[in-house]
Amino acid sequence: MLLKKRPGFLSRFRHGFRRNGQRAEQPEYKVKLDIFEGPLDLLLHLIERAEIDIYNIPIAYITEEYLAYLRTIELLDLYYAGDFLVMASTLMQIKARMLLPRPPETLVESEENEEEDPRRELVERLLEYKKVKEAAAALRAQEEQWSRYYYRSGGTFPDLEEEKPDDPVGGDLSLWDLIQAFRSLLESLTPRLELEGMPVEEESIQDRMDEIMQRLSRKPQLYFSTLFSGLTTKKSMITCFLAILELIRMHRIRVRQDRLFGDIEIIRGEEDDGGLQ
Amino acid sequence: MGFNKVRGIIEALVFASSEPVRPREIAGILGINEHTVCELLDDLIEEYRQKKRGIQITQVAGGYQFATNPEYADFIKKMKKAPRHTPLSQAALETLAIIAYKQPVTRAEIEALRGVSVDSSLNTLLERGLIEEKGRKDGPGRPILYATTGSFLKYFGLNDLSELPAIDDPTVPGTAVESIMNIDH
Amino acid sequence: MGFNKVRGIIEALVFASSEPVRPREIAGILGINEHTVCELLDDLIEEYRQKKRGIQITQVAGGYQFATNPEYADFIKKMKKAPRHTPLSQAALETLAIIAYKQPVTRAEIEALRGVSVDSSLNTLLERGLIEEKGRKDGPGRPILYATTGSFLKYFGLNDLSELPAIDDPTVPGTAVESIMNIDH
Repeated sequence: MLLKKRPGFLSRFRHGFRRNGQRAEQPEYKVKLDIFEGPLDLLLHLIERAEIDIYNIPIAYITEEYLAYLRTIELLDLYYAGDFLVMASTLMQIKARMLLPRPPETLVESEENEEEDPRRELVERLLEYKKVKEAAAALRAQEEQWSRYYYRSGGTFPDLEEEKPDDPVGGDLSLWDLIQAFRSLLESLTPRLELEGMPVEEESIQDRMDEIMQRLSRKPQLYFSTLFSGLTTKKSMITCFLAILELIRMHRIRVRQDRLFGDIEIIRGEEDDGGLQ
Repeated sequence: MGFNKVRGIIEALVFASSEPVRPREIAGILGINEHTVCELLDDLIEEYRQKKRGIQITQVAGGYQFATNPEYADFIKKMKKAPRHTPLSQAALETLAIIAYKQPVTRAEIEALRGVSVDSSLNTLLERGLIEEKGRKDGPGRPILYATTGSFLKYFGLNDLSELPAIDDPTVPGTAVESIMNIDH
Repeated sequence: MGFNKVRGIIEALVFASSEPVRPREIAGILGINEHTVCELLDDLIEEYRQKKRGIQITQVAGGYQFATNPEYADFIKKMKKAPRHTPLSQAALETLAIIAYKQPVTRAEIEALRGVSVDSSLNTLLERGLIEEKGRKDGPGRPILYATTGSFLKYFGLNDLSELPAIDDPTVPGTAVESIMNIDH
C-alpha cells in the first residue's frame, strides 16, 4: 500500500539538510500516501504559482523549485518519495537536453523533421493531468451537492457508514503551500538549529497533536510561525509538522492563509466542533 | 388489491431497500406491470415533493430511493446519530475521476495519468464500494480492469454514467477531456 | 420558520438518524420546546397512519423512528430474498476470508491484517448475513467479536468450518495462510 522507499536514491538529492536519524526514532510513523497528489500536482502548483506559460516552462527554474520541495519531503521522511524522484530525474534530463547546443545539421534537418522540444512530453502529461484535476473538481462539486441528501441508515451506501475519516486535506490551502511554509521556517531557523545534538526532551507526534488541540481549545486560531517559534531542534520541528499533517488528515484542524505569503493560520476542523458545545 | 394498498407497498419496498429499487423488481414482487409501477412511483414522488416534506423519493443509479430533503441538511448535521459524510480525499477523487471517465481502466493507466502509485486510493475506493474489479485486460500480465459501481452513481446522485459532468475547460485550448483522456486501451 | 418547514425538518431528522431520536434532541437542534416537538411528531405519526401508507413513524426505546408498515412485511421479505446481482467486492471478500479463518476476531484484528478500515465491508457482510457478532473479547474496550454464520457455510457449500480450504499457495513461497494470519489474539 505504501510505496517502498529507496533511501539510496534520496541522498543524491539532498543538499541543505543532514539526516538526523529521525527515521530510526520514529520508525512506526508513516504519513499516508493518500494525502499527497504527487509530482505532477507539485509541478502544476509551481507553474501556477509562478504564473508561467505551461507551453514554455523555464525548466531550470522549475527544476530548482521542484528539488527544493523534494528535499523537504525527504526530510519529513514521507513514503512516496520514489514517484517524486522519477520526476526529478526527468526534469534534470530535460534540463540537460535543453542546454545542449544544437548541432548545425539539425537546422537543415529540421525543415523536414522538426526538432522536438524536450519539454513536449512533459507538457502533454501536465495537460492530461490538468484534465484529471478538472474531472476531480467536477466530481467534488457533485459530491458536495449530494452529501446534502441523507439516505436511510443501515444500508450499504458507503456514505452512511461511520467510517474513519478519509484523508482529505481539509482547508483552503494546498499541502504544497504548507510544505513551503515549513521549508522557509527551517531555513530561517537554520543557525539556531545548529544547537542540535544537545539533549532535548523526547516528544512524540501524539504529544504534539494533543498540545496543538489543547491550544486550539483556548484560542480560535493558532499561527504557524508561533507554533514553531519555540522549537529549537530540527527533530522537534519535524515532529510538530507531522503532527499538523496528521491532524489535517483526521479533519481535526484546517489550515488557511488570508493573503499570499501571509502567515498560515490553523483552526479547528469539522470533526472537532463537538468540543465547542 | 386496492390502489392505496399497492401504492403503500411500493412505498414500503422503496423504503426498506438499502439500495435503489428498480421498477422491474417491484413489478415482479407485486405481479403487476412495470408501467403501472412507474406511474405510481411518479405519483408518490410528486406527493412527497409538496409541502416542504422532510423526505422525498429520489431517482438514482437506475432505481428509486428515499432520501432527506437537501434543504434540511444543516439540521441533520447537528444530530448526534447522523450518518457522517466523509468526503473523499483529493487523491482518491482524482483516481476515481480517471476510472469514471475512462472505464474500464488498469492501475498502470491510472498511474501513468496521475504520476503516482495509486494502491492506497484504489484500496479506499474498493473499500467504500465506489469501484470494482471488472475482468482483466488482454495483453501481457493480464492486468485487472477497474470500473465504477452502482454505489458510485448513488454517491454522486447520477442515474447512469451518461450523466457524468461534462468537463471541457475552454481556457485550455484543445484539451477537451475526450481527447486528453483518450489513452490507449 | 413556518410550521411546514419545522415539521419537515423533524421528519428528516427522524428519517436520517441511525437510532430512535428523542424529542429532546430535536428540540435542541431546532431551538423550540420539547412539548411542541412532541405535538408535531404526533401529528406526523397520525398522518402516516392514514391511507394504508407504506411507512410509518413508530415510538421505540424512548425515541422515534421510521419503519415499514407491518401489514406489508411479506412483500418486503420477497424483496430481501431476491437474489442480489452484485457479487461481493474484493474488499468484502478479503474481510470475510480473515473472519472465516481466524474467527472469532475483532475489527481491530481484521484491520491490522488488511491495513485499511473495514467498517464498510463488515456492514456488507453483516447485512448479507454471512457474518454475525459473537460476544465480546475480554480486555480493554471489550471489542465485539465476529464469526461466520450458517449462511456462510451454505453460501460456500461447506458442511462445517473444518471443510474450509487450506490456503497455501505453492506458487508464492512463504505465504501459507497460517503464518500470515497468525496475529496475536
